[in-house]
Amino acid sequence: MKYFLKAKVRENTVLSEGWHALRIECPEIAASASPGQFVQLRAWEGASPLLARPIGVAGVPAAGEILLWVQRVGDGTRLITGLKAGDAISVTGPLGRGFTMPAAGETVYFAAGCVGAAPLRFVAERQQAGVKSIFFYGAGTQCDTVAPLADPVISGMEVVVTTDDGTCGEKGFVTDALRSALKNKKPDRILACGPMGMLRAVAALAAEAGVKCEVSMESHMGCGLGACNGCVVSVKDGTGKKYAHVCTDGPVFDSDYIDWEAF
Amino acid sequence: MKYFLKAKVRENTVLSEGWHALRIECPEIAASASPGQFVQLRAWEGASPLLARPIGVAGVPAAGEILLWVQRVGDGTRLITGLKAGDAISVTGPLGRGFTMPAAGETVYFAAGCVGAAPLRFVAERQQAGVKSIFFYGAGTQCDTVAPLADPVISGMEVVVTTDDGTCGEKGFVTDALRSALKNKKPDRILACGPMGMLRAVAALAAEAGVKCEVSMESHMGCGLGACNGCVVSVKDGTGKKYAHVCTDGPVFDSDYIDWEAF
Amino acid sequence: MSGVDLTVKIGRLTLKNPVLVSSGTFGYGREFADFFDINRLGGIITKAITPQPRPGNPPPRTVETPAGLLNAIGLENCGLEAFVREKMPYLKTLDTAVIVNVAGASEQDYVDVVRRLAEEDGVDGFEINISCPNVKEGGIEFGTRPEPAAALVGKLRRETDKTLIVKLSPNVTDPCEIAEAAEGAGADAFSLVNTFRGMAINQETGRPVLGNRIGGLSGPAIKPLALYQVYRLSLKSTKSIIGMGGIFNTADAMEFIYAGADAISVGTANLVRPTASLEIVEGLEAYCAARGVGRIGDCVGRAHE
Amino acid sequence: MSGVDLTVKIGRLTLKNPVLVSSGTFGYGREFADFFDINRLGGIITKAITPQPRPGNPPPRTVETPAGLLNAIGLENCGLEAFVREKMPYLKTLDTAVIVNVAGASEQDYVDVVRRLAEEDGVDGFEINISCPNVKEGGIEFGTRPEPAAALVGKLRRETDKTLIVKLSPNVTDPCEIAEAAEGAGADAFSLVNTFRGMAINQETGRPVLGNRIGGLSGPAIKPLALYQVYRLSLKSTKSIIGMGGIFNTADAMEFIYAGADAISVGTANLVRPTASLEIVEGLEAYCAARGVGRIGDCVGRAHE
Ligand SMILES: Cc1cc2nc3c(=O)[nH]c(=O)nc-3n(C[C@H](O)[C@H](O)[C@H](O)COP(=O)(O)OP(=O)(O)OC[C@H]3O[C@@H](n4cnc5c(N)ncnc54)[C@H](O)[C@@H]3O)c2cc1C
Ligand SMILES: Cc1cc2nc3c(=O)[nH]c(=O)nc-3n(C[C@H](O)[C@H](O)[C@H](O)COP(=O)(O)OP(=O)(O)OC[C@H]3O[C@@H](n4cnc5c(N)ncnc54)[C@H](O)[C@@H]3O)c2cc1C
Ligand SMILES: Cc1cc2nc3c(=O)[nH]c(=O)nc-3n(C[C@H](O)[C@H](O)[C@H](O)COP(=O)(O)O)c2cc1C
Ligand SMILES: Cc1cc2nc3c(=O)[nH]c(=O)nc-3n(C[C@H](O)[C@H](O)[C@H](O)COP(=O)(O)O)c2cc1C
Ligand code: FES
Ligand code: FES
Repeated sequence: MKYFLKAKVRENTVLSEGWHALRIECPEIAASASPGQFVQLRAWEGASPLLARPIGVAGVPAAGEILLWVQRVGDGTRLITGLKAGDAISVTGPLGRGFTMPAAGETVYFAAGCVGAAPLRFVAERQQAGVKSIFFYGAGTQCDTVAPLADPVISGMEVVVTTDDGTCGEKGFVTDALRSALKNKKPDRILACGPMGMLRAVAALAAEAGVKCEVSMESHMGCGLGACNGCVVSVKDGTGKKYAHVCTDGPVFDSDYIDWEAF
Repeated sequence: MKYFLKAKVRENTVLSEGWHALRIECPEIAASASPGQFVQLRAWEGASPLLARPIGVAGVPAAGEILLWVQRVGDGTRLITGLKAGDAISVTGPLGRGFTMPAAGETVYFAAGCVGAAPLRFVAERQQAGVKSIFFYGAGTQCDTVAPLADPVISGMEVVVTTDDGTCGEKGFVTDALRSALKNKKPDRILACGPMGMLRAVAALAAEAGVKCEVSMESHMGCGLGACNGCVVSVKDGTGKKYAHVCTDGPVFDSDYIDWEAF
Repeated sequence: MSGVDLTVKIGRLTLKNPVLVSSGTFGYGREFADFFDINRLGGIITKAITPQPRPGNPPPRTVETPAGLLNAIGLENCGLEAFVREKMPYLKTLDTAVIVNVAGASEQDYVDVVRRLAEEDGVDGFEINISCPNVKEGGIEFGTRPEPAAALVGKLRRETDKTLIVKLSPNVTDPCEIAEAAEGAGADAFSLVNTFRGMAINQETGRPVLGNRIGGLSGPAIKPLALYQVYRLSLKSTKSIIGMGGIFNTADAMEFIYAGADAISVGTANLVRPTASLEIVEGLEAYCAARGVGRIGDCVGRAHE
Repeated sequence: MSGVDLTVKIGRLTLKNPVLVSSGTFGYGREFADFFDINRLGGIITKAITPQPRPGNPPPRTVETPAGLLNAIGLENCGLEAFVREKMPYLKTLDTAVIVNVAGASEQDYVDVVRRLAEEDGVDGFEINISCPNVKEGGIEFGTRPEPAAALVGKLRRETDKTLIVKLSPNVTDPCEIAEAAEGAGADAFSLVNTFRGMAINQETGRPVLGNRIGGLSGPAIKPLALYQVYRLSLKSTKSIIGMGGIFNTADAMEFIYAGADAISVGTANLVRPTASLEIVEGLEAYCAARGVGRIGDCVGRAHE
């Protein structure tokens, strides 16, 4: 069941420059969302921006509310991150197909780039006892590591941080850290979310190591409901299918289903 | 000289529900604006609303700043009345042709409807000693009389208030009060600003009484500069001219120049 | 209820109210069933169906422009057989008009789809898409000249007694010429507008943003243009008109009805607010009730007076 | 300065930079002289001039739509003689290209204006407006079919050696056909787009908002549509192209240049920010300098690659 709700912002906290944590009151969605799913948000009247904005669910911090991590990049996210407690926001969700939840006894590597940590945080929040996991987190620079490192769910795990400029953790890409780790121990599954270049690199590492990998893909979203065919990514499968819908077939896909050469 | 300035809001006070007084820092315009002139305001990015909004100058309360009375009616005025002290606003002005300033010894009747009091307030502010004037003010209901009645410039004059519902002053239209006054004494000039229906009625009264009358007209404004020909009103003159530009020929016109039948 | 008569006739069909949802923006109906009872609508128009499945255009397929949406979906659809197998069973359960949008690269394509669906119970009418700006095979050659339009409509008319709606392109000098030809060949009604051809360019790379380079513009930006096309056609044609283009709320819908549309169709707004079409059904009823309008049909074309 | 070469050729004219201001939105130049030195522009295009004065259409003449402006000015202008007497003296003082927009109801009207101004020193070129959507006599019959367009341009070509720019209407199936005909008859350059025909209806009264009922849409709403028209024409024509439609900032201007425009023209934006055109002149220079582009001309048409 999907809902379209006029919801209310309970809290909007700046975690670091341009990176906000919003807690939104929407009991129906909080009750049914699973990790990797997303919501479509609209918090303005009028025609610009026109479409709602897709944001992954980062957790269910309390009964009846969802947590979102939103990074300000353009007009839509500027309006969303500008909301105050008590403000109204339309929320459609939960949408899409999420991550495979790791089973007890399994080892899982999370690979997160920047705000792509959000849906993986939700996996970790829901993770059952007996799962062994490492959270690989990459960002450009130190200030983008504040939010995830301060988060109680993520900081409760084994975390490996990389930054492009070396201002926090190891200098380098998250894939560098992941590559070393894969040499030591192959997990049962890699779950990844972040910029396209990173996902492609993670997918290549996973394929090389023969480890199952799921990636959360982005695309320009229209309806978010599988109705407009606007959100496709190129895929390869036996049946000759060329495109899959990020909003309903994904956003989480097996990494070897994606046609990485098309990007 | 006209200016296009990035100005700053010094103060925004709610005078009554939906009726704001804004003081805006723009020395060049404050130094040169004359009563009846207007400015074009834009206080938002993006394309909606598209055009700047015309607002009459209501006074120069202190060196370097102009006073505006803005009534919230749609999106543009909602954004303008939502500004806070320190916010930026683009101001183009001063624009248009204002009122004839009453000379010493003259008697003048002001006829104002609602926020149309604004430019007349500026006439009163600049009025020299020895002018006898009465300020006729009409509004729908009591709450729309708060702003003008509390204003030091207007309340320093003889004021006659009417409201449609009788909740303040006499019950009736401002033209009812004006009609009675014209029977007692004919002024040298009537200066009027307000809704179209009121202006038409004032013009008819003035014509009947043989009194000169100037009206401040409204129209959908484009450039405000005489460049787009968008803002015309129908006029009648000997030369067969059919339309005049509110932004440059007006907004203040002799009332017998306007072709009232065209409205 | 309010006692307002919202029913309208479109060709041979009577709709319970004038609110449809536009092809390509409402899937096959089921995608919106979680949000409201779609039987409340006057009808739904499906995504375009072609005889064979089509993968559609390479991404990106959409890009936002000021108050508008450019799309170049490329008629992605599951094809006629999968439609009958997978989508029809649900559509048959609906208690609202189901209009199938038909597209193709040749007359035969259109004929194949209409013939196959002509006897299907769940299909109430066809919207013949001769105006897709996004694929060479999108029927646009039927939509830009009167003769091919008439020939196509004539063929389809022989295949079905169901309501045939011809969807007109605004990307022509005079859509009325196409309409006149189609009317002569047996069209029952017209819908307009399809999207306006447009494009966006990446200001860093200088390259077109859309995978297909060119797309079609929809949304509030085109409302004034669409209104004019409806107004102009309704001056000339006596056939029913379904007006669309940028309808986001009740006021927009009334503008089209006053311009001469017998029914209206909600497109891009469905992507923005899944309940937009229902809000307009309720809004039209409230609009009429508040103004003492007994029959929505009495408002049609008032702008011409 | 930055060393970026911003000069461009439009027909027989060399402009100091590719930024013009569009007819009807910049008056006769002087209206903007308080705000900036208009000699900084590549050129200005005047309001349409007709042989006789025209009062224009009844108000309201403009109405805002989502991200757009509908206008139906109706070619209000002071007429040819008053133009020469009252506007030319100022225009002659300018050190930037002055292009006169010419309109009329008949071939003779256009010929009269061009002939009279052909020898005037202050006039550098003509923009032949065969695309005004707002008046029956606005030359639109010359803009919708190739033959009358060619005949008109041929006549005007014989009157002047100055640059003849033909302003194309987007309200046709294929502006390139008109362009081809005009090119054959001697046009030096094309400008596009003029406004798109549209309308707005008052949702309370059901009547058209504009005094003229129908108007032309400009502003950001039409940018994707205008871009496409420029892109498409530049695929076919080798003549210079002045692109316009919804250009509000440097990024918009670059989109048109990448689409194939040699120069661009700022219209509705002048009404919104009197300094918009100057900001774009400065912005283009900064854009090129930041990216190491030595000549703005090198960017023209990159979207076609
Ligand atoms: C399934 C899904 C889940 C997402 N989850 C999150 C999340 O949890 N937190 C979060 O902050 N963001 C998330 N995003 C990305 C977010 O949707 C975009 O950043 C947002 O839509 C941009 O909107 P805007 O109006 O602020 O920027 P725009 O004005 O639309 O664009 C500004 C800039 O951002 C780029 N951009 C626009 N859309 C995207 C996109 N989808 N991906 C990458 N870049 C884009 C544009 O190209 C442009 O350069 C998610 C996206 C998807 C598809
Ligand atoms: C020369 C001049 C001076 C003015 N001075 C003042 C002033 O001092 N204080 C003030 O509050 N207002 C003044 N106005 C009116 C003001 O410009 C409009 O109220 C404003 O532009 C409306 O913009 P909006 O976006 O808020 O409303 P819109 O969304 O544009 O319109 C909302 C509603 O207001 C109506 N409306 C829009 N424009 C006007 C208009 N020009 N006149 C009347 N109704 C309109 C619309 O029809 C609509 O019903 C002046 C207008 C002019 C032409
Ligand atoms: C994403 C998308 C897909 C569309 N697909 C189709 C289609 O398959 N067939 C068709 O006739 N029109 C299609 N259209 C056009 C719409 O049905 C409608 O005519 C157009 O969008 C204008 O209405 P709007 O502004 O309300 O969206 C599509 C439009 C959009 C935005
Ligand atoms: C108020 C107004 C008046 C116009 N007058 C003319 C005119 O006289 N002649 C002409 O060729 N185009 C005229 N145009 C069209 C513009 O020159 C331009 O082609 C169009 O507005 C698209 O550009 P824009 O979106 O940047 O405004 C006018 C446009 C506006 C908005
Ligand atoms: S966003 Fe509409 S189908 Fe995916
Ligand atoms: S508003 Fe442009 S001429 Fe008056």
